[in-house]
Amino acid sequence: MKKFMKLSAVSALSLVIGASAAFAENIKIAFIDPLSGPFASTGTNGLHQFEFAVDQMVNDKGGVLGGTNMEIVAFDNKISPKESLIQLQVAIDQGIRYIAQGNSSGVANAITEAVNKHNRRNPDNRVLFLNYAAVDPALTNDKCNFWHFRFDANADIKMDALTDVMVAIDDMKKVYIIGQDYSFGKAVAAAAVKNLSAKRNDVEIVGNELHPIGKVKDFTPYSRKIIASGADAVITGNWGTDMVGLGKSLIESGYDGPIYTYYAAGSGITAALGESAKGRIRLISQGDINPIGSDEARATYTAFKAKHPDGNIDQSRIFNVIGMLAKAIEGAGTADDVVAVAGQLEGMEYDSMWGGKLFMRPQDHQIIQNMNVGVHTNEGIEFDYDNSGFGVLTESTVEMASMDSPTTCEMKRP
Amino acid sequence: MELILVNIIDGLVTGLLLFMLSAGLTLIFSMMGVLNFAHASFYMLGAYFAYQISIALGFWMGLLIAPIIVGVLGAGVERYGLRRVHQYGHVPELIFTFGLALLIEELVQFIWGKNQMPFNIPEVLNYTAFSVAGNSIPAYKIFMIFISVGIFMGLLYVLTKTRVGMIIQAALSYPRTVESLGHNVPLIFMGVFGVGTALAGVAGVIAGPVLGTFPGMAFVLGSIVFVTIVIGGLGSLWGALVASLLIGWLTTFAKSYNLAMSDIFNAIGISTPENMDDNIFRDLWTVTSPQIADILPYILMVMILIFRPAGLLGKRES
Amino acid sequence: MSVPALELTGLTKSFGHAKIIRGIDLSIGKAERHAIIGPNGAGKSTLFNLITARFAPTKGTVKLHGEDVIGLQPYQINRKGLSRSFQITNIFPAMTVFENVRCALLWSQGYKYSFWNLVNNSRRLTEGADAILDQINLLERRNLPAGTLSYAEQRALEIGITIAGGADVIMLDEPTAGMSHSETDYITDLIMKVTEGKTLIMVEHDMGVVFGLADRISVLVYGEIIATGKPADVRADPKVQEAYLGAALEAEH
Amino acid sequence: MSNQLTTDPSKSAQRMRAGSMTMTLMPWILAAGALMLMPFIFTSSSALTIMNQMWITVIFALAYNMLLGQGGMLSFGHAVYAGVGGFACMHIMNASDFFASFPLPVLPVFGGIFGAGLAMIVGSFSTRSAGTVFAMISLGVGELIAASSVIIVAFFGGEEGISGDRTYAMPFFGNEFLQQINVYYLTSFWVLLSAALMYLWSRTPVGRMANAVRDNPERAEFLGYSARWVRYYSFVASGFFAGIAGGLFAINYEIVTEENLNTASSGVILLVTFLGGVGFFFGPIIGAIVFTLVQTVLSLQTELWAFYAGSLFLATVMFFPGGLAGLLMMHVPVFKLGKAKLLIEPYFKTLLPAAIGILGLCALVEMTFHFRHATKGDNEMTLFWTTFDSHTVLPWLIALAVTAVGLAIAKRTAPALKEAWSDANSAGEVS
Repeated sequence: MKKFMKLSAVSALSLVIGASAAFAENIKIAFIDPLSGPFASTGTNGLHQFEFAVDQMVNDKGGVLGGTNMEIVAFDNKISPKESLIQLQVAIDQGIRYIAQGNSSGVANAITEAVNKHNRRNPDNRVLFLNYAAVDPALTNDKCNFWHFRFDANADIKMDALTDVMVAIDDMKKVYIIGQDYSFGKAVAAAAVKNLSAKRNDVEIVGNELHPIGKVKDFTPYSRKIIASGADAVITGNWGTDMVGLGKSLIESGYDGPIYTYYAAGSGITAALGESAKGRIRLISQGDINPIGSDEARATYTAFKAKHPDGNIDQSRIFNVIGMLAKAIEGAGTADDVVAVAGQLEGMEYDSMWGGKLFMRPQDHQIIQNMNVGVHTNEGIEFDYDNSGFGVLTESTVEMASMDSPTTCEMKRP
Repeated sequence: MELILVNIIDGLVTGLLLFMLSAGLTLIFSMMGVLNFAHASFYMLGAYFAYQISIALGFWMGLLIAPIIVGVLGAGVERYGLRRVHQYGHVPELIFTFGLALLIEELVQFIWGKNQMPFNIPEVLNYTAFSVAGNSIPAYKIFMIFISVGIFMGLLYVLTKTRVGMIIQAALSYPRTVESLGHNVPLIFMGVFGVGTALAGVAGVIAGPVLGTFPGMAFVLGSIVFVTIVIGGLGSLWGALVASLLIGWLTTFAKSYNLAMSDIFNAIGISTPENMDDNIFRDLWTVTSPQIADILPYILMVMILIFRPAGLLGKRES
Repeated sequence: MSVPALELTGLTKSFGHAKIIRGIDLSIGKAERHAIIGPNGAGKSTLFNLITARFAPTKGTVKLHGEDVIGLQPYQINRKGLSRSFQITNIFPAMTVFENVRCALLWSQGYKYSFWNLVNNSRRLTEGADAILDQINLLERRNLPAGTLSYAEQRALEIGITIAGGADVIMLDEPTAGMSHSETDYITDLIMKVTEGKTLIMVEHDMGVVFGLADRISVLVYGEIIATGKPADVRADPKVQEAYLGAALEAEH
Repeated sequence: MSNQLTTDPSKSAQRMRAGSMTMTLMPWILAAGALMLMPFIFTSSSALTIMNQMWITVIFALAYNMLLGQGGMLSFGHAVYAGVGGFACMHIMNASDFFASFPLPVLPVFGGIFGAGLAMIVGSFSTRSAGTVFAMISLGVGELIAASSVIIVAFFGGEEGISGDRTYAMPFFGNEFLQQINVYYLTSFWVLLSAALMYLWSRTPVGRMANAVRDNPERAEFLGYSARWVRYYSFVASGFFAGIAGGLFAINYEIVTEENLNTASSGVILLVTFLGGVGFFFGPIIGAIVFTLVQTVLSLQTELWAFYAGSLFLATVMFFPGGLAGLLMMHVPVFKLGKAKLLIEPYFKTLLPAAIGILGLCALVEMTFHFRHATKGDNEMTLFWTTFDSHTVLPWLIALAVTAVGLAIAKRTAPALKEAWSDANSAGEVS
């Protein structure tokens, strides 16, 4: 029996580790995100976007470095930091030099620390961490390192842009801030307070509270409190079922103001909110979907929908990640020397097909781009989410948001 | 003042919903001695089945048919699963239901995917029944209250006034005797399990549209149902009712009012420290009641188990 | 006279309104073999349970070697030298026969809750347990799970566990219940052998066993002791004859 | 009395003991050898990472089984003790002056101390009774501590947890534990030591009495032992070893988060332990190895890994309540009787087709999943090293046929297996 166990272990392990050795010539990007469990739909949709972006933007155009293809290798981290680190190790063992991850800042924290340590302890096979969605400001401030690049606006930038739009509304006098009780929710709340008080001192923050993440069954009591406070606007960083629950219950309980939020599109949320939230929910995002940013983007989205009828391009920045990485590899002339590639990425300016210019700030590896505030509606929507007829229509744009925002990052370069 | 009234209504809805789950669970427990960990999974199945049926036949057919399917499934689980594991003892039984809960969640994801389903309130009930100081009370909530109270009355009637109820009550305490009187006790067990899970199914159908129909809905509610019946006293139907309402109101009020820990400390004469950043208890100072609202039932349960292990209205110590 | 091994004064127990034990005074001397008899439902097992702190008495005192033991936990009473068996066989069925006895030896040999001793390494434990097994004739069954023994063997094991700790007051609750004649004789001899020099208190229905073993007998009827004395005296007592036979007849109806 | 002490049976018992001494040492020597050699078979650092994860789970599962298997206490919140041990170790790692004063391999001891410390507090009220009350208190306390982990940021670091660097400890014979292989040997040392200590614990008076209290708490009380204190000591010891597992986790991953103490982790360890088998000391070891492989290796092959794991678990509870270890140990009497040969052919005839049938079933499940959830136009799927189009009839027919034939043959031959099984067992009892 022991022998058998050993044998099966050998075959199982060699399966994992040997699987990709055959296609050594591709430039591989490890996609480490949840593919099973409660957040699997977000992860799977992200994976589809990555795979599509690689084919569409690189491989179908003849690859990089004169014919080398890119390839996405998926790893299921079950949104657990522990599993992420195991899968990171597996990815590094397979010779993968580029790690993409986005869901959960907690996981991103674990990965960026692990990558930093790995690169210091193993200078021969260093890797880069391409963060496409984890928005904890600390990742490009106190916890920044040379190997981490963020392609999404961080929570502070988003709030800066969001409040720019909000303060333009004159009759908004009372604002209620509510969020999930963890680092991201707290960062959103802190940024909201800071920005609002700096930009409009006549706005009163009538509530600022946190609720347990993923544990609230019924948001009605919170809604009652918000209504009782007489708030004209609600700001929340909630995502997933917490977003749907809060949004639905606010509207059902009789709240009639706008809800400003970060993540209320795609992954079933748009469909679940549906008609009831029409014109009520406004969210901050980047990339022009409605109206679409360019003909190329339109063609891309149409082709994506043809391939993934149930999918959404709700993270258009994924295409930017691939585009910028390809450009950096071409510029460096190599995909193996990640220091050179990172050097190319630093300070890179890039024209996105989703509209606008992108700039990778060298001092903290934070991308700077146009931010849009859009509304949840079914009018004027070319590309809807969840096939629900509803989508997000851009109402206003903040150009190159937070271009000169300060950072506490002290970048150490190798 | 008006807010109190609104909160009482909201808490009542939450509590009664909880009761529909805990009633079935406590019935199953008192009969078979099994804490059914998969109970909330049947609640989830109720919501999903109802959603699927409502697409074709509308909400009301869903409300009628889904609980029946859930009940039949539950009876099947008892017949082909639990009864088999029963011979090994209580711990394997408990672990069996634990595994079942995991498997049902995986199955639901397999069939319906991982996203939240657009399962919505029927049009007929999609209006505001009345408003209290700007807070609307949706008609659907009133409907939920009526359904749950109706079910409680029905259950009480069946258990205390009908022959079947008598046999069930007798089988609870003296299974051997009832068996020797010619009643088919295994059949009764199966029936009770089926009815208990069907009740959870009803709860799922009516809660699905308001609390969301998603694969995590069983997990969110799962352990709180246990907490309820433990607080109420294992095996006590009235205890389950009292505990459900208690938890409903406790969590609702805790969320509705921002009571901060620093207020409490200040009230009992401890002053807030000057420099919060260096204080190791800084997080304790900033805790507010909404933050801990959903763990209050657990605190209550641990307290009850320490000081009154039989629960509020329970008679026996398991 | 020296301090009695066990002394009960005014012991009373009620369950709700039902008075099961109605004030019992009893004194049992050292090295005495004392039997408690009485019709079904007289409260014999309840009395046992009161003495061993399975139930708390409503009123009255229990003194073990002159020391009040009311309010102590069963394990504390056991440590003071009182050990009991049960009416329904109460052993560790999943463990081997040897382990059953060894567990019973642990406390008395001073191992307490130690986790720095290994039970297998102690010669005293192994030899002590084997000696007990030898006494109760179960040495051949040493390594079998106790649950697989025959009924009589399990009863014997139960007695073995009860005496293993070296307690000087032994309480046996119907040790021969449900046994055939030959088995009863075997157990009676065994009890005789292992309680040599110890105080024995037993509840028993089999009059043959009672009159063969006991130095003194108490008759318990409806929660009261109606007679105590030497076997011959008790047998001759008209009150006993009337009450005991009357109650027995009633029970048969 | 004294002459009885020298009777033959006890002498033979002594001889048996001497013989069993080498018998009991053998598995440990083998295990130590295996642990030493593993890195030479699996050289990649991801394999080392997976093995580290396995050994950590082994310690944790063994600690859990001190409660469930040996003490009869069902806990739904045991991850808390491992987690707190891990957090404590991480704080020590970050207290750089103190951390630099001792070598890294000592660190898990602190995890153990903190795990045991928490268990002392919780155990003081939770071990009064076993059964449902204990289970529910463990659930409540588990939920409480998991929930406060996101509230009390100073200790638990919120949702992103806290991280540290293991290399700042005092060098251990010049070793700074930079590489995975160093950590592997550290973990291996601890798994061997902890397993040995836990094994020895089960042989101590309090360990033996834990079994007694599990089976019959009342009888144990009348033997002079307080059931409550016996449970308490087991609980604290279990907390200690769980804390060691947590400390090793901290060393391995250099980060501990809320997931180290949430209820999901507590559920997983219950699953692991029961899957392996609670009735035998080595059961949890098998469970930990199998589950870790399923979780980290199978999950790379299929998104449905949790579905398979759940099915496996449920099948175990229903058909083999002794777990995988029980399944193995069922064969010991057969081997002792020398009748294992009788079983080879029926096993071959039944289990092989059954396995093929089950694999066929898995194929059907995978194909259904692919058919429903794969992207449009992407009809190709690869299963068992074969690539085919899931939207054509043929593969479905093949899979269906394989499943049906496999299971049918297994069903046909099952009675023969049953017969052979009873032959192999019962014949021995007669002789």
